[in-house]
Amino acid sequence: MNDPIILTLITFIPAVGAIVLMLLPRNDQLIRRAALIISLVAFAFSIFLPVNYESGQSGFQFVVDHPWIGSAIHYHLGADGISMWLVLLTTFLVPLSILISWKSIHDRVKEFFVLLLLLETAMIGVFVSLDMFLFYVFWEATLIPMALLIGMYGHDRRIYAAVKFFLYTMVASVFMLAAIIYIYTQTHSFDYAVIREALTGHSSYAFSPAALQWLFLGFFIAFAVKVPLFPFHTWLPDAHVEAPTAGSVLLAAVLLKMGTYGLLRFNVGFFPEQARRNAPWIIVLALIGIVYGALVALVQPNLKKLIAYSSVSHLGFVVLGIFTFTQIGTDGAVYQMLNHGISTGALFMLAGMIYERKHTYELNAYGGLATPMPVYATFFLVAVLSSVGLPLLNGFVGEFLVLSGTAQSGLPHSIWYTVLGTTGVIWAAGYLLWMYQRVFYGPLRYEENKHLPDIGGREQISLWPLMAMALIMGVASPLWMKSIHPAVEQAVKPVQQVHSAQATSQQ
Amino acid sequence: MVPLSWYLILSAILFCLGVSAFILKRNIITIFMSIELMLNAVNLSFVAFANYWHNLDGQVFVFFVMVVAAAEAAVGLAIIIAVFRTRETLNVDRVNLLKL
Amino acid sequence: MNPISIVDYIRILPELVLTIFGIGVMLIDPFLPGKASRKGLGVFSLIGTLAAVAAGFYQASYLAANASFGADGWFGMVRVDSFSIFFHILVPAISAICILVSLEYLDQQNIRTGEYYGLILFGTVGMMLMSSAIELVLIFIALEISSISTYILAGYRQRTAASTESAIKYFLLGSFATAFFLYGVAMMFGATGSTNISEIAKKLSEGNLGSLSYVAVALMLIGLGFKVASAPFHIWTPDVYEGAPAPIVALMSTGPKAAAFAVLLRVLFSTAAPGWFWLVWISAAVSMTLGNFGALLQNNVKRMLAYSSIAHAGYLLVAFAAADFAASREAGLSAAIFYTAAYAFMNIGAFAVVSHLAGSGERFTSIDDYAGLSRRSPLLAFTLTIFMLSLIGIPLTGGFYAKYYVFSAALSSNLVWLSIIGLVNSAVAAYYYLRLIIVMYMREQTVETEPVKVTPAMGLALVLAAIATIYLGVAPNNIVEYSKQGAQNLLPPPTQHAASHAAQGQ
Amino acid sequence: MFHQILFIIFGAICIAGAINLLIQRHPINSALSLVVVMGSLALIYMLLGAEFVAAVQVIVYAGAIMVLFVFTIMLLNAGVEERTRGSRIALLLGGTGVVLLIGMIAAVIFTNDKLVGGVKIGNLIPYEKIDNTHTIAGLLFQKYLLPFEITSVLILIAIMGAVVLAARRR
Amino acid sequence: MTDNINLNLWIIPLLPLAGAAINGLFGRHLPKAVIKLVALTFTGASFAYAVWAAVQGSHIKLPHIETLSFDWIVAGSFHVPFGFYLDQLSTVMMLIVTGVGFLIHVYSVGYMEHEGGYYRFFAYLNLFMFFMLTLVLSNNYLLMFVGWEGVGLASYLLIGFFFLKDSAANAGKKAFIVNRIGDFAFLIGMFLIVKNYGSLNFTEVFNSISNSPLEVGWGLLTVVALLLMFGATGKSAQVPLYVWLPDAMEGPTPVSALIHAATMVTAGIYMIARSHIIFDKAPHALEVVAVIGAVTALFAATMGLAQTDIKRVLAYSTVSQLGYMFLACGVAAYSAAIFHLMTHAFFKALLFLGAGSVIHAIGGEQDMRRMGGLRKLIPVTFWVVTIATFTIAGFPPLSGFFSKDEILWQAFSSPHGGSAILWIVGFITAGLTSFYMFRLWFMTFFGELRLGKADAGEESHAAHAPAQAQHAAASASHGHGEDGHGHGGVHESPWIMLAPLVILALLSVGGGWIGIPESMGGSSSIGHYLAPAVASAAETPQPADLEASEHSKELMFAGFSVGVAALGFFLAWLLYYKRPELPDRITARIHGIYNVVYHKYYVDEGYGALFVKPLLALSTHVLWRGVDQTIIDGTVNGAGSASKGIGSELRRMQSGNIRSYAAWVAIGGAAVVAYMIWRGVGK
Repeated sequence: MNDPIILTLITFIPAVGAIVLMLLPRNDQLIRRAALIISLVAFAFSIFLPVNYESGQSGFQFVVDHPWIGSAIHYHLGADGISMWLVLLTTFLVPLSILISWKSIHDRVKEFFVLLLLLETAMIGVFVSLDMFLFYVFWEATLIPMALLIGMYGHDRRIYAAVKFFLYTMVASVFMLAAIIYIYTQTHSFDYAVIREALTGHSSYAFSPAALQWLFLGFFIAFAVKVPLFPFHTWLPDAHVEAPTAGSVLLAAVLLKMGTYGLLRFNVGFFPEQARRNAPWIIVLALIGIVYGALVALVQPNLKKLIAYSSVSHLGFVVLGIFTFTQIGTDGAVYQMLNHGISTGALFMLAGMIYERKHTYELNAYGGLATPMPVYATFFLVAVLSSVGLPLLNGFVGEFLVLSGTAQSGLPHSIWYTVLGTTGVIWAAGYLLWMYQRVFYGPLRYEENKHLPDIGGREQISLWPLMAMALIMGVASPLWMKSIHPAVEQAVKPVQQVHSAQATSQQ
Repeated sequence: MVPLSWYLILSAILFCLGVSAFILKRNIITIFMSIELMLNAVNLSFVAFANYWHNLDGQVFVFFVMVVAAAEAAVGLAIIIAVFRTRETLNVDRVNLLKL
Repeated sequence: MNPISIVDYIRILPELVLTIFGIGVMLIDPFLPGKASRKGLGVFSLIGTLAAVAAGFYQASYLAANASFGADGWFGMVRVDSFSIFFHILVPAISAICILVSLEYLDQQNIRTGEYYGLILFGTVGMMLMSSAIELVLIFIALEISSISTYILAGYRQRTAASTESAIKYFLLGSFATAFFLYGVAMMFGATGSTNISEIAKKLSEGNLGSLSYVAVALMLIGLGFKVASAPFHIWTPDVYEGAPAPIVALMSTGPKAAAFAVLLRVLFSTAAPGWFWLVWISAAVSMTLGNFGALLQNNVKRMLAYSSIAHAGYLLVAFAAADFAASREAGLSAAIFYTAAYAFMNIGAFAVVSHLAGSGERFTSIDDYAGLSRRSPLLAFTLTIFMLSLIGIPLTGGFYAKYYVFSAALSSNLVWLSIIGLVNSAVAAYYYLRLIIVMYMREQTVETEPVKVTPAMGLALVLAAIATIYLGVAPNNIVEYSKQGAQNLLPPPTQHAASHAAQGQ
Repeated sequence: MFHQILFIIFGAICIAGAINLLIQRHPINSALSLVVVMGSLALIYMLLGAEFVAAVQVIVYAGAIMVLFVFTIMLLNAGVEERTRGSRIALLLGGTGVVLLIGMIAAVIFTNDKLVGGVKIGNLIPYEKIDNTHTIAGLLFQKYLLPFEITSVLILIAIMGAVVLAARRR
Repeated sequence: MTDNINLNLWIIPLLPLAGAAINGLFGRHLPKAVIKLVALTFTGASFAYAVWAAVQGSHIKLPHIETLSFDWIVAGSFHVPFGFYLDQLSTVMMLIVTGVGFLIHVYSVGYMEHEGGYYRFFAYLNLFMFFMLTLVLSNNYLLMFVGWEGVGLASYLLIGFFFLKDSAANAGKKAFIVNRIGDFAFLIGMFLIVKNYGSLNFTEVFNSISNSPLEVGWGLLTVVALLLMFGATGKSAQVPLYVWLPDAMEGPTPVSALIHAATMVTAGIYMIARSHIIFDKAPHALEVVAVIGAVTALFAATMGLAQTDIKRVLAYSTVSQLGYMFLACGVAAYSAAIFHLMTHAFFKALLFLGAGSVIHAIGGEQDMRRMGGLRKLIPVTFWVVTIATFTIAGFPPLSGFFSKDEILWQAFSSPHGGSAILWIVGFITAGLTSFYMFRLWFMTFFGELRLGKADAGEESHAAHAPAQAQHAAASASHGHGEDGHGHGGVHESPWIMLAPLVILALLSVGGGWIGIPESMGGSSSIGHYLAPAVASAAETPQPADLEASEHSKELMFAGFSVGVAALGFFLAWLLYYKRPELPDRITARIHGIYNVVYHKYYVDEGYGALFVKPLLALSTHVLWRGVDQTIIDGTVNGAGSASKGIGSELRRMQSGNIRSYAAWVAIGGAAVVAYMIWRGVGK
């Protein structure tokens, strides 16, 4: 038993904590505190990862591997530069989500925090699983707590939204399950590395190109829905609008990343050739997502819907970056995943704060809030700017690298992809600033808003870490990049090789 | 000498008449009788095959079928009585409370 | 010379135990006052079922000690191998949970007859025999024992129209199907001259199959297809389940069904029956589709679960189809065996909740009656959620692993389309199972229902079923292993059969 | 030849009885038609050398079971069948199904000459002629002992069922 | 001449940032005095440090490059450091930014005295300084882009400083978005640079490019150059992206002076000058730059003719002057551009501050039609504005004369696309500039004060009125606006405001003397100073014999310029002093054209109708309601209801009738048997 236990700890502390919560008496305050402590403990443990991570190394670290069911299914965890940061993002955001739900959740408090912690375990599990079966287990396991969070604590149309969220994802993941099982039946393994070896063609397993294409699509559809990529995105606005704040935060910040993470880890990792071949239309979808999401966000009358559509747009960048298969673009995509988690997480938290006060997300109900709530307005502005991609804040680094990578990718018409993608920066400024203006600037539109209390200490405490991260990540990206880089290199290298092979064969 | 197929055809005809009766009759008791008819048809096949194979297992089988048929009859008629008590009718077309 | 050795009695030990307890019930019942609750009897029969489970385990250990135990006994009537022992443990366990659920139910419905438990016990005898019988005569009789006892139990609330209607429908259609099965047996006898599975297998594998044997298989498929509620012979299921008493539905949707699948496995695989592949394929596809789409619109939970059971029969048949290929025969068979167990626990758990909530006269079986259940009884809501998730096929539940196992077998033999149909179906199915979860957790109570108080017995039943469901999802190793052994036992000794099938597949 | 004539006669009676069962609208008439079928079958069993089965057929089936039927008909005072429309699907599908079934089974039986068509049966095998019942008894109490004993459970169930369902409750 | 000396250039931008951080984070709880102190100290220190660095810079070899020990972005071989770059160009820019910036800070202390959000204002202003200094000091395009975007942000915040006014908020947003459109091109330009040169560091990129041959057609370099130029048109308010600048006047006047006149808007010029190596290799791009500059100069000047808002006149004037600088860049006369940039920074800042002083004095009124006769009332302001006006009009020996003249001369004579047409356009613009500036001068300071009088012009341009009324209402109701000082009577501004004016006036007068061309006996020292940084590599030294004739020609052209400036002065005098009723008659005569000009050629409206409205309509009706809700969700929900439909159809099997169930079994059974027979026979 020399396996490092750290990943297991991080993954299951929240779940164990959830069980503890279940056993605690129904004392709301006690439960809140306990939940916060548990999540902080998980976060504290996760700090261990980057501290002890050997960033020069590619490949997975902190690996645990035990047989679980039969000989094929293993309890196999590991983290590389990509997943480690996503784990950290998760553990980082959950305590904040708990803080943000401190007061807004007052009914069925226990269930809420239990679900939240279970969700955390599942999300972390998704990122650290190196066994496809285990991955799928965690993948699906995120579904239930999230759907329940939306459905139990959401707003008016919560049930519709929860069902839509659940079914959309469920239907899509079924295809991934089929693909996973099919691969298993051919390779008799669920192990990431083994499958990768088998699929990338250095072994005796014979997968026909057609089979590979179908498998690729099977994975792709599951992840594309999760991302969500146009045209599979319509569950997102509904889910966000109805979800409670913490749900929205985690949904946007982490759950969507599962999709992009999957695309990178599996679609690109397993199927370099197919990824290459399918890249043009996927990129087109991503670009449509960027522009489309932004344009639709522009005209949303509802704050959360607007942020939701902005996520569609932002995640388009991530997908774009991944499918450029350039080191720089994919680096940027990974970074952008983290950024989006921070900035959109902050936006949703801020939206939740105003909702607590006014119980509406309609932009029309606001206007001129900068006067009664200056501190809030300032935080909001920073979040908006981070989302807009202002240099020195986090969003810019990712977007720049992604677009730069797009320009460099050897794909045909890559320059036009770049141009279209870059329009995203204009749109983002448009819809976010317009939203900001409608909420905060101008004369106070409603007299009763005059006495809205500004945000208090707890709320500030939950926002400061995000603000700080937005700035640090905007200024000191190499801290992250040095571990992301080797991992990405490993992911995209086969694709680049495929590409160069094709190039040479064409000559 | 009677060819085996004659017995089998007779059996098949009886079986299918039983099926038809099941489908066409309205009275529950009659429907139940048509099941008995089907079982009889099966028995005929068994006996014929037993003869054909010179194997008495077929006849033993028939014996067991009869036992089962008797048990079924007892239970079936009890159920029919219970139905009649709750519905006051023996017409199957009126026993359609549960549907869709 | 006594040709019947003591080992032969061990071969039917669980059945014997149950029969003795059943007779005990019959003997005690008359001495109880007419109006008295039959809870004591229930506990007595519960002990019986547990004893039967223990006997099953004893058989397992006995088999592990002496391999010869797995040979045919009772003049080639029964064979107690891993396959049968699997069901010898599963079926009484199901009955035990069913009895636990019934303890309270009978009082609630004001049923004061001990025959109820007797029928369950005797029915269980039939179901267990179905799995160990290797002679069509015994299979037939066992089948009838289990069927007839469930016919009666279905009509047990004989003063309600729904219950009697359920019974008569079940009875008439069941007998109708039995006649087909029997006709098939006759044809098989005609084609092979024997009613013993091994003999038949030998004859069939010798080749020179007349089309009579095909007709025989077809007719038996009709009969057994009816028993397992697979399309197009599923049609009785919703009506019967809706009308029958809820604990009985719990039983008959699991126990007899598992047993019937066991028989189907014996009949199709131990005999190496020919030609059925596409039938099963189509039946699987149609069952899944009809079941799931039919369930979409149901507002009655029992009826919804009935449709769901049709769908699950479909999933199970996928494993059958997969097992037709040499490459995935063992996987397919063990998947099928595993599935029966997984399905049994999640479904019986679900019906346990349904029966608990139904209240006296089973008035509250509509989905709306479940609104706000999470507030009224978190335990019920939570366990029902587990069962629903398992029925959907969410990981870490038995339902998921079973489904995964089935589809992995199917994909190993390249049954891609069937798998896709199945997986898409399971996604569709998520909708109606989810509806129940939604109603419990996300809606507020609107209908005034009876207060729910979970009695210890009910709690135990729920927890057991839930634990079993989770266990099968989290650590299915042992069960999978056992089902694999069962699968190997099921197959006839290797002959040229494999070759002939390999040629036949797709 | 004699056998054939007898078979044709009793076969025809069987079919006629079955058809009569179908077309009679009063259950009692149907029941009587069924008795006729069973009786003729018993004779056909005799033709096949199955005396034991023939006897049991008369005693159990025609005797016990049919009496039970008639008794129930009387008990419930069942009258002439109503002409309800019922289900048209039943007629349509069922009719087709039945026609198909009979046609196909017949086709199999006739086309399967290899197996059955050519074999003429009816010549009773000597040892069976001598002690058919005896042999059956032997089978029943040795090879078929377990099923035989298990049948008792079945019958017990049937009794319980009848008691539970038909008895008027206290 | 040591090279390894470390100037710690990062301190220069970081000082204002520290000020911004202190004021921004804690300013709410600090007394005003501390806020002022912090703001002034940090900018002042920055200025002082910049001067020191400039002095040091003269001792070391330029360009001097410093990189901080940690990178900003690393992705594989692609590095972006936090690196600073000091050469002659950035020295000049740095000094302008810190110097003018400091002065304006000082001015603001007085100007903003009575406004709410004092700390906010200074935090923003300091933040702006930080970004602007980052912009001019960075050693790579990306860090430059940081400043580029950052000044945009600061501009957004400062324009929208009076956010209670919708117009201010709108203007801020418009500025940011229009700038973003330019940035979009800038970004793509950078992507192309990274793609082709693998780096964004000036040294590396320029080294690679200077080795490549002159591009004859429309190749990569031209494209890159055009993209960069398009980026510059956004920041420097050139056609077609100038539209944000006039609206930006919603911001407090010091902001207009600092950001929208002296510094930020010149970032585009700086960027082109900085990238001159690229432009030099792409003559087509240069041509485009020149044309855009010329067009903007003229176009904006005409719009300036008809404006009545004092700040808007100055805004158009700024656009027009920036056009000059663009024009200079377009003929590869970068040092001329930077020279004009510098003088413009002085006199335009002065003009704005002066205008601010005027506005301050008369209680927030900005409409020139209501001013007049202020000469006596606010004499100091009058005099400094007078200096500035004469400077911008180009009268010698004021600084504007030298710098503008240099541009005009280069436009004509530059070997890189100089032409008579460009000169004529510039020449006409000079006339127009003179005219509208003196119009402003006369209207403001001469005649009689018309404050509070509704004049005829007001009604004839009623279209404008509601907007203004709205401003007034918005400001009045919240006591937060610029005119909320609440002390009656016209009064001179306090000395803390006047002192910077005076200093700027001195600079306006004398600032040009460092660039007196050789033809006028000067040494053109700024040109020589900047030469190492911006001299075009392709620039061929002019033959000595040609120089003499060139000099005389240059003098002649200078004469023309002065002449046309004088003509402008005369016309303005005639129309707005001598016969003030004439303008109305003339406008009535040419009502159509006047209206067009008055409404700024309807460009804003055109953009609105062409882009904004269709885009919003498209997004709402086609994309959101159409694609999202109808098509995609419709499909999804349709699939759902279709499933239910199928379900309800399938349920009809379940008729509840036993006989029909049996029939199903029978038909199913028949099918099964049929299939098996077929199998059996086929066997």
